[in-house]
Amino acid sequence: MSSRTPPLLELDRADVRRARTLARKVGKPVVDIASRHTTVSVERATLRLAGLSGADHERVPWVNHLVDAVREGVGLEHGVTQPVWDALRRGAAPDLLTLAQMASSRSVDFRLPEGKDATAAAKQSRQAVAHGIRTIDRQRAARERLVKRHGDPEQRPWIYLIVATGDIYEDIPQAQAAAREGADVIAVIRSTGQSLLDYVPEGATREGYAGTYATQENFRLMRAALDETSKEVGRYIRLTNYASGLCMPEIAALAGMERLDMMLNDSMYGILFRDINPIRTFVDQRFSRQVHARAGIIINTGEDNYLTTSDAVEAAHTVTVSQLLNEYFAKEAGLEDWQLGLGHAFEINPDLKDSFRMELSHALLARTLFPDAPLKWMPPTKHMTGDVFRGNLLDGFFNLVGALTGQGILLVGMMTEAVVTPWISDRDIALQNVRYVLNAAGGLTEDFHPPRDGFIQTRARQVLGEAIDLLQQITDEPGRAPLLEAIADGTFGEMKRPATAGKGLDGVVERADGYDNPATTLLETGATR
Amino acid sequence: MSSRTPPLLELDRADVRRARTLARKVGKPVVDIASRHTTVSVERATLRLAGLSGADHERVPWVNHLVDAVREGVGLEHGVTQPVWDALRRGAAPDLLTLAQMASSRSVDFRLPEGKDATAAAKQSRQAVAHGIRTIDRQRAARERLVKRHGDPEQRPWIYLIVATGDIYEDIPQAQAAAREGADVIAVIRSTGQSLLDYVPEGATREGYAGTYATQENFRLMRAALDETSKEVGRYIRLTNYASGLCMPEIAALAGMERLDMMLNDSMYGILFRDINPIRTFVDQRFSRQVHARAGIIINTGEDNYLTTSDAVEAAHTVTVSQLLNEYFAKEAGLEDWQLGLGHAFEINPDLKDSFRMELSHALLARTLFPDAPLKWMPPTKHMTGDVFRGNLLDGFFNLVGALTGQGILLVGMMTEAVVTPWISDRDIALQNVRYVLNAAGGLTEDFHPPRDGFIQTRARQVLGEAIDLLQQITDEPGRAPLLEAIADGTFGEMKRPATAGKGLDGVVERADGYDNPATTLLETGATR
Amino acid sequence: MSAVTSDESGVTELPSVLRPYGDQTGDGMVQVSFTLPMPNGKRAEGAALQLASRMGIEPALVVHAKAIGEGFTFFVVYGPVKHLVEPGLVEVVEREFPLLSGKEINTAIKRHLRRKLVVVGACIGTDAHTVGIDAILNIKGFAGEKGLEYHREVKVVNLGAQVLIPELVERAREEKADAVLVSQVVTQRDAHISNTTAMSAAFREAFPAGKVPLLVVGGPRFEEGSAGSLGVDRIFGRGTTPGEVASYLVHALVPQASVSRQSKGA
Amino acid sequence: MSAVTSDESGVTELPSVLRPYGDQTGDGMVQVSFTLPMPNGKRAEGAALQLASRMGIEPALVVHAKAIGEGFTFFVVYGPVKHLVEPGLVEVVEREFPLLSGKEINTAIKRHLRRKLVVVGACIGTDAHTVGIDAILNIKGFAGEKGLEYHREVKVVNLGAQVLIPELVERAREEKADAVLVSQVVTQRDAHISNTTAMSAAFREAFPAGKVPLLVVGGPRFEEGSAGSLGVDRIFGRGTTPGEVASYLVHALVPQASVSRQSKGA
Ligand code: B12
Ligand code: B12
Ligand SMILES: Cc1ncc(COP(=O)(O)O)c(C=O)c1O
Ligand SMILES: Cc1ncc(COP(=O)(O)O)c(C=O)c1O
Repeated sequence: MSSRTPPLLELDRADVRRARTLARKVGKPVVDIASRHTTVSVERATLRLAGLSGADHERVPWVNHLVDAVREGVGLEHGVTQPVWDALRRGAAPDLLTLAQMASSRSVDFRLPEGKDATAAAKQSRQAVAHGIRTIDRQRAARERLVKRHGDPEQRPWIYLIVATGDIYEDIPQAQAAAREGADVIAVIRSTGQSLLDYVPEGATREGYAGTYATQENFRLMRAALDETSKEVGRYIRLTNYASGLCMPEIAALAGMERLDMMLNDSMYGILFRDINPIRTFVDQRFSRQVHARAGIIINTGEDNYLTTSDAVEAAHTVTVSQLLNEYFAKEAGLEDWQLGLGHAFEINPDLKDSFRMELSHALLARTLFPDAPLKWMPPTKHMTGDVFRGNLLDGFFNLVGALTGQGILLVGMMTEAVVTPWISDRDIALQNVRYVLNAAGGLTEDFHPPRDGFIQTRARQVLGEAIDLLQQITDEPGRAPLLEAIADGTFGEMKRPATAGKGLDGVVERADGYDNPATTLLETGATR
Repeated sequence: MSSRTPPLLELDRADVRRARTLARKVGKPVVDIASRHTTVSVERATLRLAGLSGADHERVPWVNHLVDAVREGVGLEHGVTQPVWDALRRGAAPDLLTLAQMASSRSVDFRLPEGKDATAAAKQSRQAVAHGIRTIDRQRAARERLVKRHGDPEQRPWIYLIVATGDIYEDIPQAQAAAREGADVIAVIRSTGQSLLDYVPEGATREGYAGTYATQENFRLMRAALDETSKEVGRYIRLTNYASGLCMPEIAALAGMERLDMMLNDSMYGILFRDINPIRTFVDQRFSRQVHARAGIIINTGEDNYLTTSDAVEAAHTVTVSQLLNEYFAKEAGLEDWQLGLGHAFEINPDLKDSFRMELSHALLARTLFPDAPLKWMPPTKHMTGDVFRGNLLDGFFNLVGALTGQGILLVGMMTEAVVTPWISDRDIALQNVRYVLNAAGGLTEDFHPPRDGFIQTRARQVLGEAIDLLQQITDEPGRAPLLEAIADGTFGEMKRPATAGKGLDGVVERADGYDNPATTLLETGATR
Repeated sequence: MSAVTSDESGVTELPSVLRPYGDQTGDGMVQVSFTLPMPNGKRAEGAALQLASRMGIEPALVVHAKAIGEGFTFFVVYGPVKHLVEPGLVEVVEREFPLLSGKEINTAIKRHLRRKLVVVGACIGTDAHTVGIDAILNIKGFAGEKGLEYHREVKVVNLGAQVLIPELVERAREEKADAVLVSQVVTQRDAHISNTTAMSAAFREAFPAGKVPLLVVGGPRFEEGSAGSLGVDRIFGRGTTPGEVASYLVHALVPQASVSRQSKGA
Repeated sequence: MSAVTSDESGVTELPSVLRPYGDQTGDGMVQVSFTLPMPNGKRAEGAALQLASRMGIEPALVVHAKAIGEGFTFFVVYGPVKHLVEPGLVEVVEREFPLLSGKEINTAIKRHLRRKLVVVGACIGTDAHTVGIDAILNIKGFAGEKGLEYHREVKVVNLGAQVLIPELVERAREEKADAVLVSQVVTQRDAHISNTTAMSAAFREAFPAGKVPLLVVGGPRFEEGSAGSLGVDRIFGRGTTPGEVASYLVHALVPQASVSRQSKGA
């Protein structure tokens, strides 16, 4: 972390407190709703933690078969584990995998155990799931060990680079090359559309579009390759992937077990940009964040995305509001400050007078509001054009803001943003750009002192004020969960998403009174068995 | 001029005074030497002011023929005008041009007039030369009128762009295009080697190497074209060319008569980088600067060049010393502060830690030492490579220093610096770069406050200290003009140039007691007749 | 379909052949960059020159060569290209319809179609880039022009992103769509091409010949002139404005109106 | 002269053909930019595509088109180039001499030449770029290596810049130069080529055959392999170090020494 957290903005502390209080007020009802529901993906994630993996010959994962069969048989209101371990206890199959295989042809009858049967099923399922949780714990310890051995990057911000060939075997050497050239964090961009698959693909994959499928095997291959490179370059190279989407809980579980280090996980991205049902999203999000909290994974939120559909000046305060909500939801799920890679982006029209200073002001606002979070600073995308020479220049000024405002994670911008997914040379040019700016100009923080009530302070206060007003407005919305109303109204990213529509709605199930999920219990209590 | 001259460095006023005193001490003996000599080019310039122009069929200018003939006949110790107007009075030829033509075949006998003849010749030559001086005065007034009509650029720094096709007819549309895209000053780079020609080429030219010949007609054509463009774009577009070289006095005279607005004119560039004899240079320089002073032309000095042969960190103080000397020589020749485009450059190795801040420090030092001079800020050249993407980035950070330190004139850097003389597209990309930086980040001056005794202040003080030490050392050199010794020792740009060698030495003539030059008289007294 | 012209009207003042321009007429100068999967060194530099020469750059200068990892080298090359450019041979797709004002559009539809013109829009496949199609359809519009929704006589059904092709065909049928507008922004591995051809095939299968709605695709990276091979009626590229699209729809679907203006336009 | 090899030693692991690499093996992707002397518009874009296609880029995408003034348009084009690169056909000019240490150089000259080796250096024509030749000749050197002056057994006469050819020939004769080293940095309108050929012609005219000093030119923009056509013995390019030059001189002028090491080197 940058040793110095610049107290440059002189925000009114009362305003900051007020903003947080409002965020809690807006977020709490949604957490309550999330706690009263489960989803097919939460249940599948639980089975994955219990050790069920693999897929049939059509690549449909066994967890999907089993959850679907249970749902058809007895419903998911009590969770998937009760009927499943009850069936195992009853000897319907010798093990979980066989049970799932039999269930895929609907040759198992499930029932909801009661009394002692229920207690026994609960106990055995908890044992099974605890196994997965301990794998996560072990991976977290392994990460801590490796970081100690190889070391953290020397500088802040950490340099975050994306790889997106669609083919894990092309991704690997590119990621390794990038790390050798200075990348601290590698993100493997996911194949477009994966987030809408209601299952997690299996195995090593070579056929993604504009990204590579997120699979357990791809996670494993890349993490192993980067472990080697970490040794070679003498610093621990972090690996990132995307949790967002219909399988958020499962991917979070896989990431924890395969030692990914950061995960894209936003409370609203799926809703707004993927038209995933809001309830589905909030339920999945809470579970996935509990997993990330346990795994010591840093989450990356997606506020940058809003600025691709809304204007970055007019909608600046929506970013702040979303950051406050992401913070609230994250802490509620057990994440700590150092795990909050809250997002924001350099997306103001560069032709605007003083656009660079406005970026500075917005970036400082985030820095000041969340002094202990490793903010993730996202590069220009919307105003990038096919003029790659200009593109590299803009990226340089983006990097300068990153350095001047003490950002934690710098997502490296590419000059070809408006043209193609990054080429190998684009990454190289981009890293050279970052190195120049951090090395030659990074120390400029010493000389950067926005004066009291100057342009930068004034703008930051204005944005914070607008954020407070918006939060206030949201709390004034009707209904039990005003945030859901606000999302339905198009408050964020100009997307209107009612809670009664969207993809994955049919995978949402209201919990019955006897609902049991040993994963949730282990995560919420911190227990290991 | 930037409304605000940042007092950011807190230099010790006594140090600054000391530096100036030393510069005067070093410069004065050289001025004395310059006042005791004339050169062939000073005499030719005088004839040009008196209206003699054109060349023979081999393109040898008539002024060269006439000066050479006089020199052969009676020597130049008394100046060229006495023998020439004496010959005219004696009816050797009906007019100056015919006289020169006759002199070229050595069919005129010159003598040194005495008594009344001498007085009459002096009077008539003064009348003739005063004509040229009044042309210069009229052009200066015309410039003032046009600036009033079309306006000055809206922003500081003024944007200075070079054109260098070698063909005046390709230069013109390129210059006009550049002005439309935002250039405030157009410099037509001169054909390589012209500065070593001991005559000024004639007419419109299409065959330069890496630049276009500086000729009176090329000056006229370009100025006329830019006058049109000034009208079109609603701001007065300034035109620059190069005085330096063996014909410095003549080119200065032509520039004054053709209304150029700025001229490259350095007290030592010709000596160091063109191996022109030091005495020749100082004599020519003094005369040319007197002309520039009269013409209201802004001079541009060449300190940037030193940093291409010396290291920009180690030799930073030599730039300061040269600026102080250029200032002294300029003021002695009658130039005012607003005419002193003192040079400095962004030439520190960009891979050096904190290189950008060191550039800021050096640029601020110049700004603080010369608060009323329109400093000329030169782009990176030495550390530019064939990586044009990186090149455009470096130029962006160069532009940022220009904006942050209130430079007066920004010479626009080109991404192809290490590859070719600029292409039309390079200029366009470069201007776009400048526009972005000035517009988006220019206001950052508000937030830029190097702290007391921080990196930037400390470095600036160090450089000033080293400059004072060097000036002190120079004054300690032996001989009547220690500066000449220092130049001979390789103090500047690591070039050793003894006063007894170098090109153009044979064109230097010690003045006799009766030496008369009406141009010098008119320039020094400010008289118009 | 679009009128392809090679008329010389626009080129009369242009020479019949010309070359790229660096800083002198006819110098032919170009800049090229690429990566070769070879370790940096003399052989790689030679290979870069070989490629440049095969591209017609001669003499080519490798002005920058930089190793990327161990097996790759990035090059920047400058030089004159020997090829000539013949502007006269360029087939310019001229706009084949007049640009109409909002009022003209409404009037034309009202008078000549006598019902609302129905447009169904979507991003298909897994493409979630809606900014482009929204720019065309939503009231908010683009580049200062209001989107299609703004026109009283146009009914817009915007299905949003990630619409499956069967779903799109079904909705088009339900809504009795006159035109189907589809956006495709992701182009990696030619996703836009396969999605578009699949889409047009589905429509041609689902509707009787002559009853297929007008098929329009748009996005920043379609090749001009490829509408035919994609099986659609028209392509709109980078920087399209809603007014252009509305005018085209009237031209293509409201024949009277377009005839009555044709003379003045284009 | 320099040994041209096309041995496969360096390429054994390389495939016999390969293509530029964007983000996938074999994708052939390149980036190109150039300006056409045409007003921006559809025709100019078509002309840009025409040129790209003549360069072998297909399909080419014009990703950026910007008017420069009225009569010019700047383009950025991306796309796959259809040409193949054949590394095996690249003629690599291998260093034809072993690299010697400073001590080896002095010893070789002392033992086998038995007098100082005399080198005359200059920038000729109007070229005033001395940094390059100084880097080779002056003690200060380049890239951490001392320049030729540093060697006890080498006598260096550095004439500086803007030396006229007759002057250079004269000095070479006076000094009984073993080698003449000339730098040329300015290349606009091929100034470096005409200056170099004029120089070599002058030497061949002034000296009897077999007595011409070794002629060496250097500068960042000479084409490799053009020494022959320029009439000089060797060219040194971008990034040359003084050690390379000294070793070459010993190799070319002190035959014994170079033979005694040859086996180990190159
Ligand atoms: C905004 C944006 C996003 C937003 C989209 C938000 C939204 N609701 O649309 C978010 C953040 C969600 C996003 C996500 C992704 N994106 Co995106 N994104 C962009 C970005 C920055 C701008 C696109 C844009 O909005 N342009 C502005 C609009 C107005 O222009 P337009 O789309 O060209 O539309 C105009 C014309 O083309 C035409 N038009 C377009 N469609 C139609 C349709 C019709 C019928 C008509 C008539 C006209 C028409 O009219 C419009 C107005 O003139 C570009 C980079 C860039 N600067 O271009 C990348 C870019 C398009 N994205 C890209 C990628 C890869 C993705 C991801 C797949 C990455 C990943 N793997 O996670 C994801 C997933 C999205 C998906 N599956 O589609 C790549 C595509 C690469 C390629 N060529 O294949 C780009 C180029 C970035 C890059 N270099 O990698 N992205
Ligand atoms: C420094 C410099 C200057 C300095 C020169 C100072 C000096 N005493 O040398 C000054 C400021 C005086 C100058 C002036 C001009 N310059 Co200049 N300058 C440069 C610059 C920035 C760096 C050149 C350099 O020093 N490189 C470092 C040295 C170490 O590299 P090198 O020369 O390549 O040498 C190495 C090898 O090539 C080789 N080598 C070179 N020579 C020899 C000789 C032998 C025998 C051997 C064995 C090896 C060898 O070994 C060296 C070490 O590795 C370049 C731009 C750039 N970044 O490249 C422009 C550049 C070379 N200049 C250029 C121009 C046009 C000029 C001017 C003509 C402009 C004008 N019209 O006023 C003037 C006039 C100079 C003239 N007539 O020659 C152009 C040339 C364009 C072209 N390709 O034709 C360039 C490329 C800038 C540009 N883009 O316009 N310049
Ligand atoms: C928070 C977050 N999640 C996910 C994604 C990508 O999601 P998808 O795989 O749905 O394209 C993004 C996009 O950059 C994001 O910001
Ligand atoms: C002060 C000065 N004069 C002249 C020149 C150019 O001189 P020449 O024409 O001798 O190359 C320069 C070079 O940039 C310069 O800085």
